Amino acid sequence: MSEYILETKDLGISFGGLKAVQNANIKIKKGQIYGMVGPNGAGKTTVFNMLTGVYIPTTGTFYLDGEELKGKTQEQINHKGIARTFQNIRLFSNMSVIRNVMVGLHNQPQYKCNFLTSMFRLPKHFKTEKAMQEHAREILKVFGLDEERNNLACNLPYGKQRKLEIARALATNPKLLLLDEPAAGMNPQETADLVRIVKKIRDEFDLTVLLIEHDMKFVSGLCEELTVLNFGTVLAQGKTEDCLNDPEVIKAYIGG
Amino acid sequence: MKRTKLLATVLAAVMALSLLALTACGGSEPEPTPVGSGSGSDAPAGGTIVIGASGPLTGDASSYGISVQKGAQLAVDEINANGGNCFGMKFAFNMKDDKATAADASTAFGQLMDEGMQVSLGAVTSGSCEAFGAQAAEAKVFFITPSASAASVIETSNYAFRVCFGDPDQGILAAEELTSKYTKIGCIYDTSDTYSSGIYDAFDAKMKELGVEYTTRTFDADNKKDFSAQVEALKDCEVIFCPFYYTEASLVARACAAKEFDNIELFGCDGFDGLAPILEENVKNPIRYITPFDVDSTDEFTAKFVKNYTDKYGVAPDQFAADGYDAVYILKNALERAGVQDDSVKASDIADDLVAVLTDPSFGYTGVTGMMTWDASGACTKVPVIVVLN
Amino acid sequence: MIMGEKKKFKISNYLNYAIIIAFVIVMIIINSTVGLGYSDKSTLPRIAFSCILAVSLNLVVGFLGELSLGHAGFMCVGAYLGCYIANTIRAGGSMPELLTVIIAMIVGGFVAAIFGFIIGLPALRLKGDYLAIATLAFGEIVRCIFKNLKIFGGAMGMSTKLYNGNTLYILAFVVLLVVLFCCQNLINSKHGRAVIAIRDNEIAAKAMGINVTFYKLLIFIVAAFFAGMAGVLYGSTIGTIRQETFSYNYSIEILVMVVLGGMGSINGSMIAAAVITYLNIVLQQQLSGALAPVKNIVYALILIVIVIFSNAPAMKSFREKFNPKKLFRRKPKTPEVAEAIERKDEAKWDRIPTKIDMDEVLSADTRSNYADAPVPPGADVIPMERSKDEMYRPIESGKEEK
Amino acid sequence: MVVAIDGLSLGAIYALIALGYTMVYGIAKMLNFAHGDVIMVGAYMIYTMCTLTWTTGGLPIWAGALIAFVVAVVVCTVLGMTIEKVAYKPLRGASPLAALITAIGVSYLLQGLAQLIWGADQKTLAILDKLGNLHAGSYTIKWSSIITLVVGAIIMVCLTLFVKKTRTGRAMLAVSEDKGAAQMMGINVNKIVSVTFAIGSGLATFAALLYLPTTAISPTLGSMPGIKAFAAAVIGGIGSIPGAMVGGVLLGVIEVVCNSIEGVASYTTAIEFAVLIIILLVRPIGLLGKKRRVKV
Repeated sequence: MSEYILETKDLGISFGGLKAVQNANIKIKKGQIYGMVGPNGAGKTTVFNMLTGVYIPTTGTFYLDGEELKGKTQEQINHKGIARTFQNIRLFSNMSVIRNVMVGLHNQPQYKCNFLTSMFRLPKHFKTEKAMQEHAREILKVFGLDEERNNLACNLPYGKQRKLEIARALATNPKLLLLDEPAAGMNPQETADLVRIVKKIRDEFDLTVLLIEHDMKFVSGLCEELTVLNFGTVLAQGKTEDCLNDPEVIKAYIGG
Repeated sequence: MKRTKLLATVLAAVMALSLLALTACGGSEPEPTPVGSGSGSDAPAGGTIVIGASGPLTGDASSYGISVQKGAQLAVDEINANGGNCFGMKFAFNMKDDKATAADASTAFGQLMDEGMQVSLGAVTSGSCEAFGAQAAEAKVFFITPSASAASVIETSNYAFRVCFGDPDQGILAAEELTSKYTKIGCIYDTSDTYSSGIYDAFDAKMKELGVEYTTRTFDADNKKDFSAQVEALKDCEVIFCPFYYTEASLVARACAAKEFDNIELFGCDGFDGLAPILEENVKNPIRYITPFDVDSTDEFTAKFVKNYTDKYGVAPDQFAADGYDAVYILKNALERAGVQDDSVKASDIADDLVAVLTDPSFGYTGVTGMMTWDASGACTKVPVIVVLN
Repeated sequence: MIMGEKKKFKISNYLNYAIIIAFVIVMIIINSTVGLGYSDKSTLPRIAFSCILAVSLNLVVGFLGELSLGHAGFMCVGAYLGCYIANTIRAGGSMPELLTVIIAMIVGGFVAAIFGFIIGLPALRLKGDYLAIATLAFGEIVRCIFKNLKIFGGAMGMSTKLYNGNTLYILAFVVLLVVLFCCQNLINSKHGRAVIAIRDNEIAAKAMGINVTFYKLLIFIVAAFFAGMAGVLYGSTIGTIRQETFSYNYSIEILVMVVLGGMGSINGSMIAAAVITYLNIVLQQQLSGALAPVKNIVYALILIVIVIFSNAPAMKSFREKFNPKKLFRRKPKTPEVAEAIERKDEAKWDRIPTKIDMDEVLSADTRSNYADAPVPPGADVIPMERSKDEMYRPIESGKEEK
Repeated sequence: MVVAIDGLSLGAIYALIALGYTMVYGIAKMLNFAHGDVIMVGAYMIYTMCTLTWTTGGLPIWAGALIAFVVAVVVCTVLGMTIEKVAYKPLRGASPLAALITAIGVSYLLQGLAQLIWGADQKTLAILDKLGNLHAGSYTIKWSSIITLVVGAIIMVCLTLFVKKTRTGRAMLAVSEDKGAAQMMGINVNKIVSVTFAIGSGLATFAALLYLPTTAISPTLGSMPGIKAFAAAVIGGIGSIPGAMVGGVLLGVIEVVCNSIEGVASYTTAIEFAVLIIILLVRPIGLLGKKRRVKV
């Protein structure tokens, strides 16, 4: 077992001739809340997409808990223990809140249930469904969404949709949770609440969190370490305060 | 466009035999021509017999169904205008649209039964009629289809009869006719069509039996666009056998004209009937076809039918109309002979009697499509005419 | 189902079984007392197999969110193979007719399911209208092949034995119940959730570890299986099987039922299937003889008016006025519940999944596309990701706002 | 050689129909299943006007045909725009499937009306095939095939130029790219959609004219070529104008070649559609289709 839960080695991808990300080396320790910041178009989401198998890196590779995951499909990577949320919310909007979370629970080994079992309503089906519901409600309670469980996901207010996305990702029982701008569009109160929740789930679920965020208050309040990307390359890396005070970073952000 | 009739003499001879067609009405009264015979003078019963039928009145094959409907309606109107049959019973004709699909024909049968169908003309197209016949067999309903020619139609039950030629008969006939005249024979047929394949299969078997070699090309009604490829391949033949309907036939003729293969004879079956009006002027190929019905016939009875039909509908009748017309008269004669006088009689009660009448060797009928007799299989025996176009 | 709603959902889940069973019992009583008319005896099985077809197609179109225009192709395969087996059994021995038909249905279903697997494979790669034309093509290919196979009668089609008219409709409705049971259970299980998740957001479903390949194939296979069974029922109702019946027009007719019934609504599919089938039969009955050409026009007008009424954005307020759910709903207990129900209804009316458009291309495809995508002009100036952001943000945000 | 010409001319017809499909798809994002039936109406209009002008009007053949064609183009264009206004416009913003169903409804409606007006019996009309044949060496080629090919090519060139060079054409491109953005840029989307339907229907009339030498006119004339052309549009990449041309020609050549090989002819439809599926499996967006990407 390596000390790092996630380790990327010279990770890079190019679209045609355009190098969207190059030589990204990120090491995240177990249990850390790790931030990734950078201006628009710096390649942050692209890194996420590589880590979750949406894109296959053209150079370099990455390891989860010492196991190389490059080239695996999205489903496989999820099964290995990386879950994510999306920058633009991608909920199953025609499903109720609880069912969204239950989709996340779908692949948990304890809820294995053959489709014929479900089709013919064998006892195991009812047992599984009940257990899944209870599990899902537990997760929802963490996010304070239990009351809303029977509402359609699309009818939730924006902040709650963001939370639900995290809850759903959490339901897949990941080792590493990737959050893509989780605080975007939230008001200060909701943001503060989110900080609390992220810390809580990290502790309760034995997680490591990697997040992308523009809100520097949010980042500095939550992340222990940072990677700063600009134009697809790593600009700075290390302790949050060090990074944020790095003149290169300030230049990239403020310009000039 | 000059028309000659080859077998007219044969037909004339057959006409003479039609005296055989006796009816139950006052057994002494022979019936040389059916029209106007039922004066209704000795008609105490009255009432109405419902004739049911199913056929394509919309969709691709609708021209066939509509022709049958018009022909049969004309016959019914004539009979009713003359006071009904010899028992004074009138007829009502009820035809449902089945879009030439088996499912709708099957439903049509149920609807017709509910609406009091007592005898039936079956369905117009073979596939529909097979489904119709399957239901009719269950319900024991007698029918005589004007135009469903596939062998399987009359195999559905003992109560199934037909007016037209069977597909295999035409195939065999064509094989005999062509081999007697030509050595280089070609054939085009539609693999997707019951009628075409049915004739071709019999034709092919007969040709093999006769030991004659010939060339075949196929097409598929779904892309019946252009026959230039088929015609090109058969350009060395003296004759092309075309067992399909006149629409495709006109396209084959066009393809021949376009390629200037003007000497190839096109030999068709009864489906060619109706070809003449839509044939382009630049088609020079000799065309012959087997048919029981010739719209230009000088025969008095046929001419009268053609005139009445044209007066009523504004178009000349085709073979389907003639078959429908004959089928109604056959039903009328058969009902008279079976002595049906009760208009509330159920279809299943008279079916056996009607079968007995039709299979009686002494029962025959001479209509616009010639002199017909039936055997127990339900097939019709009649003498074909070969019509020559161009 | 969800605990709080457990009771309510259970009732509505079993209500449709109850209605069908009650309907069949009424029909049996009528038949044994006054007797059903001939047309009823052929209409009822037709309604039953139309319902089966619509429900099974709804699995693909409504729940999986893939447009399929080849459903009649599966039915064709099932009808030919199943009835061929039935004919063989009948020729061979003295098996009871009921058993013969059941075996035929299972065989027909299985063979159709194999074809479902085959057409499910392109469904993994194709999307939207591309998949629609591929399924349509599949249906036409099947038809073309059967047309040329002599053992199935070629162009002349194949005859099979009619099932006894007095019990056929019972058999047909029992099969419908079985199909309904299977489909409803499948949809209301974790597997159904996975399928709906794929429809709602395939990318998110993948990220949640849902095996998209498996579920797409599963749905195609199950739907094809039921369509194959319906094919055998068709054979037993009509007695003759001909390839031209199963043209794309028939597939479209089934699709019309699904769309009118509301995609993703099993009960809606059944109601629409029954109504459309019955409407066609009534039109056939009423507009006979010389009136027949009017039939198509009437049917077409009814279709257009219903679709515009039930889908046009401009008709929304009009629709709400006549929403049967509102008219017949009991007063909800608390305002919050009422609001929740309101929201749900609205969602059902308006949110017909719009995955079936070309805006989204399968992300499996994206994987390869990105690798070999040509460099856009000026790409060296604008960072790739930003340009994509700008391209897609309006669309995405537009979707969210709806 | 003869097969090639026949195939290309059939392909040109398919391409013309496919253009109508593809343009409407590009702009309105819907499958216009009634497109085939517009061809049918076009064919009937040409038939009616020709018989009217030739027999009643006593005009020379070429003049009658010209008048007939112009009238047919006008009627079809108006018909196409009317269909769009009545059946599709109310559904803009609703599910694309709803529009698909009304398209099917319109298709049934047109077929039903055609049967009521013109009857069910099939009709034939010779205009282009009156021109006879071209004798080139040992080959006999129909003038109608050559004209079809030439006219098809000219129309395609014109259409491409129209879309690329004119204001309306560029507006069409913009609408097909992003309706909302185009509207914000001041493009009258309703007008553009209307124009697209008009052009598609006008092209359908050309297709009807060119189709006449090899077919009989019946109420269901349009359905099979309609479906084939839809397939052609998809092969080429639906929404792409050059794609529709390539797809149409490809399908036409396959059809004619298959038809001319004995033993294969009866499988023609299966082969055409199998080619379609194979092409789509290799290129899921058609030969010249545009890739659309999803932002994750």
